[in-house]
Amino acid sequence: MAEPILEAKALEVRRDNSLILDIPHLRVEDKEVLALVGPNGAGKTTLLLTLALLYTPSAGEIKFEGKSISYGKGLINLRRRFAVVFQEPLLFDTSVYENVASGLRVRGIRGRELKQRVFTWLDQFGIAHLAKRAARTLSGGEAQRVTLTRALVLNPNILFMDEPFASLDPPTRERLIRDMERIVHETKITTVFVTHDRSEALQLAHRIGVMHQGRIIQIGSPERVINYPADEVVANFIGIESILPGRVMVFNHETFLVDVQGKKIEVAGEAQVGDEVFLCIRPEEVTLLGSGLASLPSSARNTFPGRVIQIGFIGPYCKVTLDCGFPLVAYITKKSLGILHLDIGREVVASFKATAIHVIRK
Amino acid sequence: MAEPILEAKALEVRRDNSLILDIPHLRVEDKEVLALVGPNGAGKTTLLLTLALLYTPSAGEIKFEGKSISYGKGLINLRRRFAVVFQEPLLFDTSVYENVASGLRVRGIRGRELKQRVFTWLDQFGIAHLAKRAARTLSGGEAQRVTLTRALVLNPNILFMDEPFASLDPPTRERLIRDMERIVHETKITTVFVTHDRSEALQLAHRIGVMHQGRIIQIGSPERVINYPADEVVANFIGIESILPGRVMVFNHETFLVDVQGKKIEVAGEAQVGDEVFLCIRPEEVTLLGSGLASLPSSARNTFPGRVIQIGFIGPYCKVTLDCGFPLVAYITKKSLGILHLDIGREVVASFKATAIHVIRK
Amino acid sequence: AEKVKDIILATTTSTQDSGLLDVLIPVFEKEAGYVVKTIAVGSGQAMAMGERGEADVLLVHSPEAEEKFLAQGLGINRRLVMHNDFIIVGPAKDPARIKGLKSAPMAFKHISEAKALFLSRGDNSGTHAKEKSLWKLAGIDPSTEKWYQQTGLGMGQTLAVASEKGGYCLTDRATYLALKKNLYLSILLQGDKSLLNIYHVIEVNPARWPKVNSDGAKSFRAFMVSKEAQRIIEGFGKDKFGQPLFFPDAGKREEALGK
Amino acid sequence: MDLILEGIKKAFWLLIHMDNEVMRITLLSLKVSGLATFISLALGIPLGTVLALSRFPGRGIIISLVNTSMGLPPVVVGLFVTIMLWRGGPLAVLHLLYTPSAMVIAQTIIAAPIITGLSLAAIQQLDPKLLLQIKALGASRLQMGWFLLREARLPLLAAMMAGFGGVISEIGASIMVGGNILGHTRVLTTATVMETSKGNFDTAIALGLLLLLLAYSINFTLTIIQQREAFYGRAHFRG
Amino acid sequence: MDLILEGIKKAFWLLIHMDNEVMRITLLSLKVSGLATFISLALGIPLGTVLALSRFPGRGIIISLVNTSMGLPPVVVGLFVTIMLWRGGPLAVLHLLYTPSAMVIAQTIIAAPIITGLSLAAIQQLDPKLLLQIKALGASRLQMGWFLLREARLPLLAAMMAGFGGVISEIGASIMVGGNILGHTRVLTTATVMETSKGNFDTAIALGLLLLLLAYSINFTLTIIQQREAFYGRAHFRG
Ligand SMILES: Nc1ncnc2c1ncn2[C@@H]1O[C@H](COP(=O)(O)OP(=O)(O)OP(=O)(O)O)[C@@H](O)[C@H]1O
Ligand SMILES: Nc1ncnc2c1ncn2[C@@H]1O[C@H](COP(=O)(O)OP(=O)(O)OP(=O)(O)O)[C@@H](O)[C@H]1O
Ligand SMILES: [Mg+2]
Ligand SMILES: [Mg+2]
Repeated sequence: MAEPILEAKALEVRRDNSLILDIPHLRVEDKEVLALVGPNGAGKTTLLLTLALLYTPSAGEIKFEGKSISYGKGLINLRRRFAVVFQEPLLFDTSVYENVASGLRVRGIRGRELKQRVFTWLDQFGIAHLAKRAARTLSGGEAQRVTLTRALVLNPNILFMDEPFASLDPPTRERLIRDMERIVHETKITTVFVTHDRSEALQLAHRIGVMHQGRIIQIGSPERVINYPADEVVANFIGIESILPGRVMVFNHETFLVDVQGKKIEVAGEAQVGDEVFLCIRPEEVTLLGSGLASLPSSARNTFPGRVIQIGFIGPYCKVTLDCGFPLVAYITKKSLGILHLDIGREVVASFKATAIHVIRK
Repeated sequence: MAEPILEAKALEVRRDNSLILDIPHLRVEDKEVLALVGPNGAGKTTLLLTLALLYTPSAGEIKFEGKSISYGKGLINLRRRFAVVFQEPLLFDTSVYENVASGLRVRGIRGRELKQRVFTWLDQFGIAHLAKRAARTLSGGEAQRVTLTRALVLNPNILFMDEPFASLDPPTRERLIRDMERIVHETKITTVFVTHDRSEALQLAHRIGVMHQGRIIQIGSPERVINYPADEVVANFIGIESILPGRVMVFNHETFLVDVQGKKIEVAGEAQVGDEVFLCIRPEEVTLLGSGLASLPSSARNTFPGRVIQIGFIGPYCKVTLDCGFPLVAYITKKSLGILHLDIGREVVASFKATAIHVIRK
Repeated sequence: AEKVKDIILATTTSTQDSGLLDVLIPVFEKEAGYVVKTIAVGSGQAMAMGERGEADVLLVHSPEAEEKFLAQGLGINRRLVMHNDFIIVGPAKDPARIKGLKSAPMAFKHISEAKALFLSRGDNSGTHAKEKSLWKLAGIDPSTEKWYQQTGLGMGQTLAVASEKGGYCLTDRATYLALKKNLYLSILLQGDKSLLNIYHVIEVNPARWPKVNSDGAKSFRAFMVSKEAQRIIEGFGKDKFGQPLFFPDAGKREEALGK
Repeated sequence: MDLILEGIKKAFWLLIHMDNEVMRITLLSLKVSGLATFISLALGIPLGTVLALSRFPGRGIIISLVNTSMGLPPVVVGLFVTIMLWRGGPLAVLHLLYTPSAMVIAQTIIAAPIITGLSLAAIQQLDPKLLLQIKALGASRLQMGWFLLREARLPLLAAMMAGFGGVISEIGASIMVGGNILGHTRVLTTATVMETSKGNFDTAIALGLLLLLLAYSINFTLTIIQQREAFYGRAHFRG
Repeated sequence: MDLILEGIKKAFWLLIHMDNEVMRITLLSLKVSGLATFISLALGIPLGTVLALSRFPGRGIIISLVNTSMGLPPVVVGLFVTIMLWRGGPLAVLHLLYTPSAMVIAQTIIAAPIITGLSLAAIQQLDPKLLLQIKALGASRLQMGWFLLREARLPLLAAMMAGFGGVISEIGASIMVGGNILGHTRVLTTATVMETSKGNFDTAIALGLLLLLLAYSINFTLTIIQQREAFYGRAHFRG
């Protein structure tokens, strides 16, 4: 196995006597893109900045290219191989040009080269026309682009970014994510970034690390994390909308029945009777049928009548929340919404297959 | 027509001699929820803060409850009926409790009432345990919640929010949006908010105003704005992924043919031959077929063979970008992805109906 | 009319710095029931305050200026209080060879011929006035000479500068004695009659300045020439320096001094 | 050097015996300069805040006047106040010359611009968006000031220390308007000068040290407050 | 009042005629205090920055010492420097007493703590996250200092003005270590005192006004710089 570019061991960060980061072991492979996700206050920023050698850990060690970091003199030289985009813009009170130039100036780059590099990247982010503007006068999204530019102009070995696309407008955001994907994959910059946007993580990352209460509770490929969430926090966070707590009643060949608030749900797989479990049901796996169609034969093992209690929109789709004795969420197209005449209070039938349920044991 | 709660006329805001806001007329109806969307630097923040009586316009007038605002003494009393959530957290360098209490203190509320109201809202936003913490030590999302709390605890007549949910984690965000929906609809607070998130706007707003270069280029109900984008900026912004520029070739009964980069696309509706148009095609309306199925009879008037050039994920769906001579985007389920064996470079056939295309004339 | 309790006494720094007033004033305040506000400044400033009626009574040692002051009708009841003497001090090496000379103007001539450094107070104080009169007697105008430096400072500081720079200086004996132990200066000439330093008390003319506390001024003037005050003056400084710093002269005629 | 040692010895002696006179002088120093600082704060902070926040014609000139006045020579101030308070002066009726009140006035004239100028800079340094946030909370002008002071408390405390330091150590004005009158207006600085000119260098040094000690204990307290505030939530930005 | 008018007239006269002597005195004031301010900036800003950013045992004590020293009495400083430079003193070999250099030394001792203390507060006032941002850009300690100074330029300019104002107007130390020697070490403040003690109140006022004018023109320039910086992008936060 190749040497990881960054490796953290027994990392702890404390603030005011509370342990806010506790990472027994973490490898960041060379040239990989690692996304950190997790609820607010999980410690994502803390981990990111500790890896970027900006926070000094209370305990543990960080290795860069196999060599253990000592928090003394040489740190500057390492930091100059990194670039960091913070969660807030943190621009200097000077012009946009100077802001973007600042990291290059620090590295002793002057004159034509400086100007050329700065403008190349300002162009890239569509803000060359703002070069002379006072950073204080920028709009939120403009400021965000300046910080991104300020980091990328440095051409770093490792790029650390904390919610880098948060305040960008969707078209710009998509374009930048696409560009970033290209840049990251072409230039193979090792990247660690924090995001709250699942599709961003799915689109850019080779691996996703899910954090909670200062720990990484699951780390792995996007497919793995999505399909096999390690626990309900991950499941909840990664976006499976229906998580039903229940107890295994009967085990019968390759399926078992789980009691969820009095209703029996059939699940494919093995389980011990009496087990406390969470059932995760993806909204896109739930089919809705007009209430008259409930008795038709179907391969869906689970069919529950329910009442529509909420209709929302997720991008171009409709998200329908049902009360079937337990809450259940389904994603359907707008066309189906029309065909089924769905409306708050309407009775429908929800069906989903036994194989479509992911089980988490408590 | 009832009196609008806020009304702006011939509003202009200039900075350093450039006109950054130009609003001939805008009504904010009582109890409505108005979302402002638009690209970065469009002037959303500027409009929001001008309506909140925090920026003094360079020209024009604002009426509140029918009375014209004069930028003199009485402003404080009006401002005390408003609450504003800024784009950045802008917390005071003191405890979380004091931050949330600050607006109430300004209004002379003291003692038990103060404490009780603050804690009620801290609880609501899940940050009661942070009450004593120094605001400087909060994580980004925690800080965001504090600013939301600080505004809502004021129980305002009008609530102004600038990307209020931007740095929240998705579950919290969903919960808060849901809560906000409830609060706003129950208490009927007039709300003006800026967002970059389409589903947020769709979910909360009664009307959406799309801004561009300091102007409101379209304003109306979410349905209207989505289905009849006024121009390509709106269309682009509101999320129709394929916008194809072309020229009307032949007009024939109720359909016409548009030349898009050499390909002919059939569109339902009327047009003049020679018209320059944009065709907007919703990704969810595009069906993908294995290349062998292209010759089957279908009600889809447009069928184009193409090559997959990109696969991405939007929430639980796959976004497939094709090159059919022109770029085309389709949303499909993961199941279909498997069935069609889709992969970068693969040949497929895309089909969409002539009625599914929205036409914008240049 | 109600009795005004405050008396503003404008005096030279030498009377305050020597500590004499610290002894005299409390006695007077206790006896007469006045509060004396002693403003210790250069004689020039003291007279200027008198001139504008900003002081009630003056205790100064600049006879020529005082006479002019009276002649202008600004002051009344000028009384001789005491004297001490000026001395010429300088570095022990005595580059201008003035030691042994009897006449102060003569010594000044020597200094000017040797172009030896001389430090002048240059602040219109009594001492400065005396020094100028001595240069006049010697027939020399040193003001543009390089070796003649003006400090514009009080006596103590001028002495300190003279000491550091190894220059000559005209000083009153009291200040010199008080500072002696930190100075590299020796007495090189003393005892010449022209070196007398005579202090007078003058009431500011209430006819010119009605706001002046003339009762208080009168009372202070009377006290300064009283037996009691004169006795205190006579004894002052003996314990500390082994010699008196001032000689009481109340009732004497000015011309009779030093004989 | 021996003089300094003697001075230190004498200072200890003075401190231990703390005779009435020294006590009184010390207290007066404290009272006069404390009061002057207090008045300067009351005047300077609001003025600095207003100058920082409002825009009106002539503002630039006022600011440069304030900034210049951070260097008002105490002697000039002393002379000016003296002339004003003289019997022949326009404010003669107040009968304030050679009283502690006159000293407070003169010292206020010295300290107020320092505090105004530094407050101005402290407030201007704040993020202008914070002003909007405060306004958005519905704060009145006064409340706004209060919020801003809380945000700028570190440099304001420094301003306070600079102002107090400036006047407690000042001599030119005190001696001129106070007159260094024993038991009335003698303060530590004027006493120090007097003792120096008397040649009592050791006493002068002792009084000087006493003055330093006094200033130290006050500014030490303020520093503790200041640094506790500074640590508040920032302790971990190290490395 | 008439005196003040006379003083103003005289000041004009002095300005118009600007005889050699007044010229020389004015220039010397400027040179001495300018140099002292410059040295104090060179010492004080780095020291203030280091104190603001690093954590080490004894730091609190140093800070309170610095803060206290913002009020170092010029007389005490003067006395101390004099004793050091005396013939009998430890630094006698330098032969500096009663030279402009001695005045620069004394004034530096006065101004350096002011500038240090105010720089410290100015830097501490910055958002601590900004420090992280600067570090993240790979800045060395020195470069970091440079960034911070740029961010804190408003209060630092105020600090500079306070420091310069403090020394150009200072008298106690200048008179003691300089000696007010005509043509050598006489500066505007010592000349003002001298004229006062000569009773030439009008000349004293005129010199005082000249001093003010000098300080004004310098601080006016600095203020213009400061306020131009302050306006930079903040002009519209009004209302
Ligand atoms: N001084 C402190 N005392 C106690 N807890 C602290 C302190 N400083 C930070 N924390 C806590 O550490 C946790 C981790 O913070 P961090 O900024 O890493 O979160 P995050 O995962 O980036 O969250 P977000 O998504 O909201 O940005 C937060 O809950 C924060 O409140
Ligand atoms: N002083 C100024 N000079 C010129 N342009 C300015 C000035 N101040 C602001 N602007 C511009 O005004 C425009 C509107 O800014 P505003 O903050 O309202 O944008 P926004 O729509 O909120 O954008 P975002 O989504 O990025 O927050 C921006 O392009 C901004 O750069
Ligand atoms: Mg964070
Ligand atoms: Mg904005």
